[in-house]
Amino acid sequence: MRKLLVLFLLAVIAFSLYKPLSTIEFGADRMGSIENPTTVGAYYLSKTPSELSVANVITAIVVNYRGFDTLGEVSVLFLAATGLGSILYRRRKEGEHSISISKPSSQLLQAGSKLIYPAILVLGAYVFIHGHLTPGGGFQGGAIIATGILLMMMSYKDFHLNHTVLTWIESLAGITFATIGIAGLIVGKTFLENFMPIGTLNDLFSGGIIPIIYIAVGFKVAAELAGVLDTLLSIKEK
Amino acid sequence: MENIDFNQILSIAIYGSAVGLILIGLYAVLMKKHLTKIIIGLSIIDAGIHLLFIAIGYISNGTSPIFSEKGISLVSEGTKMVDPVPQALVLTAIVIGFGVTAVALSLVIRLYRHHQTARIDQIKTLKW
Amino acid sequence: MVVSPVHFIAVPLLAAFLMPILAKVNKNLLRIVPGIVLTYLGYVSVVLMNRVATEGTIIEVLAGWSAPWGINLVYTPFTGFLATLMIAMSFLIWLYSFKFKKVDDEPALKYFILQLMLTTGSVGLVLTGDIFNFFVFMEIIALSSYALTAFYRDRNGAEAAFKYLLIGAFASTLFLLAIVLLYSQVGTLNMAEISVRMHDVPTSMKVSILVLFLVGIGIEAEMFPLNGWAPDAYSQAPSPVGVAFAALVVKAGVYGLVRITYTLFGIEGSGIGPFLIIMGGITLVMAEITALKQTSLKRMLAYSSIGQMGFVLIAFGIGTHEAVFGAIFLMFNHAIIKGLLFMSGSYLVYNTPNKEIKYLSGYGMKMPVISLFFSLGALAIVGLPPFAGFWSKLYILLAAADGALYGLIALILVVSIIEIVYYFRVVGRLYFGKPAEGSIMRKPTVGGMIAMSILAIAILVVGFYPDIITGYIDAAASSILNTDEYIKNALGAVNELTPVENIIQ
Amino acid sequence: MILFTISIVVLAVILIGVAVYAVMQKDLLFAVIATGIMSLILSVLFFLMQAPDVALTEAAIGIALTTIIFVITIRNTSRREDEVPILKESDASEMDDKQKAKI
Amino acid sequence: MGGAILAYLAKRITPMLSSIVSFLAISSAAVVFFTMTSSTDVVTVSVRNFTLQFGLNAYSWVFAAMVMGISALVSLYNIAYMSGKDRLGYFNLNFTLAIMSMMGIVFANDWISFFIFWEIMTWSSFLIVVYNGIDEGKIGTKYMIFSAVGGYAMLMAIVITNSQIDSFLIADLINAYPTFGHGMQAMIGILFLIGFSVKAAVMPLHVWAPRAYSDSPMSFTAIFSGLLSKMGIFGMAIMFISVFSKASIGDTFIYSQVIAWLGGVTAVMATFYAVIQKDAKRLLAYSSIAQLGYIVTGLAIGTKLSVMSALFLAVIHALYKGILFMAVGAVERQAGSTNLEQLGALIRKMPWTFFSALIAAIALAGIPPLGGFVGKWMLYESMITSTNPSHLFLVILIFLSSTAAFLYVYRLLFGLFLGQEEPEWDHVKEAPAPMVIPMVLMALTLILLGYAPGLLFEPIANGMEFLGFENVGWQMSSLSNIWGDTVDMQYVWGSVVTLFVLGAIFITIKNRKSTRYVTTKDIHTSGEIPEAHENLTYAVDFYKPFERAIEPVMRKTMDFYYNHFGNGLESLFGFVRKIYTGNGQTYAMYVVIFLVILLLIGEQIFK
Repeated sequence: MRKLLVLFLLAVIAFSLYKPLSTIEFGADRMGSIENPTTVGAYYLSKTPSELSVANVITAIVVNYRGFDTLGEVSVLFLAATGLGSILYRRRKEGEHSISISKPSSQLLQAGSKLIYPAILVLGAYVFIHGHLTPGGGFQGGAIIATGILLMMMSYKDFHLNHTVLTWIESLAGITFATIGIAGLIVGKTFLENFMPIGTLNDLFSGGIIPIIYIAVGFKVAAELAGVLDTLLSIKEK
Repeated sequence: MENIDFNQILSIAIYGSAVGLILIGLYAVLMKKHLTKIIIGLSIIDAGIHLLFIAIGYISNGTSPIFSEKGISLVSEGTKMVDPVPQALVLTAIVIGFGVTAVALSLVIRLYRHHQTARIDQIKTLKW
Repeated sequence: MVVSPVHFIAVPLLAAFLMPILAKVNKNLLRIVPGIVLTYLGYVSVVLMNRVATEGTIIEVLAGWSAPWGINLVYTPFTGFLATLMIAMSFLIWLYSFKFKKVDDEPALKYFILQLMLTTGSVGLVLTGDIFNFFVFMEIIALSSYALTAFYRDRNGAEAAFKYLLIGAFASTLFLLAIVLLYSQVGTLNMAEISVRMHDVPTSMKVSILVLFLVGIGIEAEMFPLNGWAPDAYSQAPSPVGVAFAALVVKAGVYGLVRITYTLFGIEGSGIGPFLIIMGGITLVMAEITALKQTSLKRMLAYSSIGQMGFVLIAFGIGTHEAVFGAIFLMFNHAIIKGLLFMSGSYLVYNTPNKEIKYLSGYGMKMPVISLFFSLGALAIVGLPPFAGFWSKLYILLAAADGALYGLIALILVVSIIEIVYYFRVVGRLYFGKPAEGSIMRKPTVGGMIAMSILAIAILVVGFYPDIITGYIDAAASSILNTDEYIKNALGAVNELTPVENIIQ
Repeated sequence: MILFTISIVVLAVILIGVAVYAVMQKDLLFAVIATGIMSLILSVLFFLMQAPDVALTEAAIGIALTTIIFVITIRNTSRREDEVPILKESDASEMDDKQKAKI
Repeated sequence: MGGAILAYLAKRITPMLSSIVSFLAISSAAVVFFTMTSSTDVVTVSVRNFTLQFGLNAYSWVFAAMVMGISALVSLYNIAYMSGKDRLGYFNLNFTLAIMSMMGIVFANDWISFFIFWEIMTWSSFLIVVYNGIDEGKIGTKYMIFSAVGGYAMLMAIVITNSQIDSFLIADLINAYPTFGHGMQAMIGILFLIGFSVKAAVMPLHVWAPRAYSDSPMSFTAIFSGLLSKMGIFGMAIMFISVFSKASIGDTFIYSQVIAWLGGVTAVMATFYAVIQKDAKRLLAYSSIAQLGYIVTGLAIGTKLSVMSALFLAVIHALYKGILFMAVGAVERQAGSTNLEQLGALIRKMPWTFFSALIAAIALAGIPPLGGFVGKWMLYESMITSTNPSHLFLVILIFLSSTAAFLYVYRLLFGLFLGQEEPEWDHVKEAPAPMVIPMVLMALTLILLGYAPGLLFEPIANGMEFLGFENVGWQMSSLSNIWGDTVDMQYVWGSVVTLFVLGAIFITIKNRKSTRYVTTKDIHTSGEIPEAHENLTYAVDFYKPFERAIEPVMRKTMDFYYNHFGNGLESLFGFVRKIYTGNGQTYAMYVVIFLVILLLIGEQIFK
């Protein structure tokens, strides 16, 4: 009975979604011309190389045009980490240590992880440092680094993150982001506005504050995700 | 071969799979009793919407919105770049979705600790 | 550095990021920092409110890209009023919870961060002029609310938080879906720009988008069939968080509903007005009926809160200047009165099993001040003169009468009677009989007393002299109703996309 | 173009199939792994649709991190969806108290 | 006048920490009031887009004087009555607020301030009703529900009025009322009448009154029944005389008739209930309702004479019911009980109390020399001379009830003060001076008004002229009847007072004789010694035969229906709230169902 009802509801939703979607032609150009933009997308494409000198338009959007969103997004992750900590917090008694849930892993995995771990970290760093040039950026790089840390946590039972360091990284990165934003206000421009030389397109040092912010975001995301994983992994097994 | 409308097929495939993901996710949320399964359902819905958004930004034969060495010249050549805005937004949405999933799962762990079950119909001490 | 609306978001975020480090330095700093931040923001609000009253709407351009290209913050009299209200309430909540969890070290630190982020999210949501940014702030509110609801690590807290999360995830999903469809049609995310381009969107598409938005934001605004999460979350969250829900989260939800229906779609001529009236009416009736049967005080307050939101929806649905005035006034009143009720109520039921009302007999003698505050709140919220709640109710009724909606007036008044019954049951019980043996009264903290006193004084002052606030509310009501003005201000002169002259036909 | 179309269609079909499997599978571990595979396919689709940034994000977050936190959750709760609750609600509360006492 | 209002407003911030403060506040306000009545300026307070007006006119002066005079006396009584009870601050705050708000109602020139003070009066009196904490506050809740129904009906009428004429002024409504359509006239009229009827305890809306009156502290009940209920009368008079009479007669006639009959029925039923009560407080409570019934009838008939009689009765009723409640309060405080079957023979222990109660009782029963007689006389006369034949039946009802009133008045006096003396009550002493003085003063006022009713007719006549009657005649101390004869009160007074004094002496002596040597425990019935706990005084089953006679009428009270209605609603609500099942998935289902419904019908409702 319930199943029938749900299927009926789903059918109606499918139909109602189909109707509007059928009017949106797949692959059609809705942006308008770049020379005379009628949508924000086209405008961003037309302005990014000249005004910001950033090769990756998406980075430009994420960090600059819609940098405010990213600030919020970073806050969401920060909140998730904080909330997770508060939800899963348990008072520890004397002599009780958090135990990683993973069973001792094989020698092969341990050796492999040790080998790969630095490589992953470097890859992550590369991804967010070159965020304004190539695909990728702070979020992707941060996530990759977190994955590397995860690998280590899974392979080595006694691999522990230093919480103080994590907190410092996380906070400092967040503060950097916010401070750069406020610095824009201080120098007489608007919040998060670029106040540094933009350099030339496709240069590593181009795009003004964009790479700096993205690197801060990278560190922050990495620290937060690692924190989340650490909290989850250190749950005492039932 | 010429009279096959690729766009038609593509639109059915992409929109269809996006809507399909949304519906499958919804089904899981509404019918499955296990909390973890419900959250899987939620993340499937999210995935469907992300796919839909990217599909809406896509332009046939477009390129990714990254300027290569040739730089601005690409624009004038007539090759189009796909709309970058949906991509930026989906990027944000994915990260936010991850945050929500993490919090949700931590709640599942907590609920399991308290109730010794993860079935949603067993967890209703608060009602009326 | 000139005071500007972006301080509302940047400063608390900076503080929130700073707080984990500060906690390593000194634990007490963490309790103080939110107070300092909120005091500063209070100062900012005062300055900006004065500026907006003299110079009109303030537009804050972010990242150097003016609308519609970048995100901007729009500080109209309406959004400014709400932001000021939220900051003030957050400050009081901070005072109230200053000693919160004194013994418990680590999560207490997180509590202050979460609470600060909740404030940031709500204020940001109100101020932003961009629909996707709106979504991001909605998520900030949601995540901090989930974490705060489950803050007491007991089974019920987690259960309430999970329900909230499940429904809240629906809200954000539907909202995102609506943004997807909207973007495909108008190609922009700025709300003013969307409003301009909305005329070209085909009707069926428009309706689909509207429905998705309505359901998504209706969940946050506690519209009837969508509000299953609300009573659980209200009643299981720590009491300062309950206050925050009533004063910030719901207000943000209602703001969103209003912004979307009024500015994006336009309320005149569409069926949105009657729809809001009907949904508000159903919400009101259902919530009050359920509240009547509650045995737990906090749950009762929660349902009552939902009912008040239904009332606000009705008023916004009527849509005349007078009605919107009443609605905003009611939002203000609801924030301060429900704040007082939650604060004093949670002291009353602090040690009673299950927070049940029936154990409250005779508390009026043992906790005279707290009981007095609670009674004051109860009198005010049911709209008895001369307290604050009366004026808002009066204005909404006047607006309904002007629209010849006599049935609606009767409905509102009948529901008010139900409201009176359950509130006065509690008040009667407070002043009756002897308290049960061994019931331990919890002594309120100094900060809590100050916060409650301020709220009580506010209720009395607004009740006796409503003109202290009506000027601001009038301006707010005009600003929400005047969509053209909003568009003109938000898009400004430097609009290459749609020249301003074309917007104002 | 043909290749592009075919690959997208094939991927879309697999995508749906994997999603259905994820929902229907009673063993949650498999379901979660299916979700991971779904993310992988999604990531490829994003890449094909000229969204490398999103693809990278989906790969890093969707495939690795989300899957991992799901796995951790399953480790901490129950693995099978159709598990019969061992305890009734009243017992659960007692159990809860005992647990609290223990900790 | 502004000074007076300021004085009342200033009182609010006075911390009412003792009864004395409240007495001082009220009496000083009274002094201010009586010395400053000559000025007639209007105080306006503006709130956003409308102004609140306060001012005094000839009509409201009557009520203002009544409120101020009586409440000043009662607050003096209050000092002694409440001494030794806890939470005095709480009580006195509300006590003062209630009195202040009554003044506010009387002064109000517009409906908003009228309503504001009306509601303040309601909730402050509610807080006093729950003060004693009897019956888990259920009575208080019931009172509040009915008051809310009334208050909100009034509020609805007010806002509708405003939507029609864009003004809140009472005067504007009076002028504009005839221009409304029939439906509008009916709606506004009925809503206002419901609002006022609740406070005036007219029949179907009276169920809150008996318990609320009897359960609150007596010093407040004196105000509650004497003055608070008169606010309903105050409003009703405005409606009937000023508002309705100017409208086309066809419609309003019906309301007036309905209300008149309701008033009559109220009077009869409440009198019957009063007769069978065993508790003095309860008895007086029902009696109040009955008396209010007369007044309402008088107003509703709407002729010059009947309105005059109603207003006259209203003032007199405030006086004598105030005395009676205070007397019962004094007994309660001194003897610790108000049960008519247990108490007795307090006459020698509390002579002053008895004296005032006796005067009040005579006035209540309408026995000639006192004010009650004058009022009732005029009421009968107005009904008999009325052009409407149905009033002849009405007069029978009223007559029936006032005859029955003798019964309960006698029972009250007998049960409390006369009858057999019992050792149990030997310790009872006369009440302290602050309690006795107000009672005696008010009793003397009653006598004075009986002697010279014209003292009261003058302001009432002025007030009625203000309301819209023309040439309201009155004489200082005589009444004229339909046949043109005049009855000079001096002669009536002279002749009756002799009889009365003789009778009083006779009764006293008789009672002394019969009670001197016998106590309850000494009664022997047929040689059997009754059980010790069996109370066999006359006061038990006093009106048993009468009770039996009226039993069929009483069996199902209105209360019964209301309770059933309430219970039914509650169980319906209990069913409805099952929607919140507690299952998160179900909530999610609601969301999806709602979404689907909107998607399906969206095109129709949103254009």
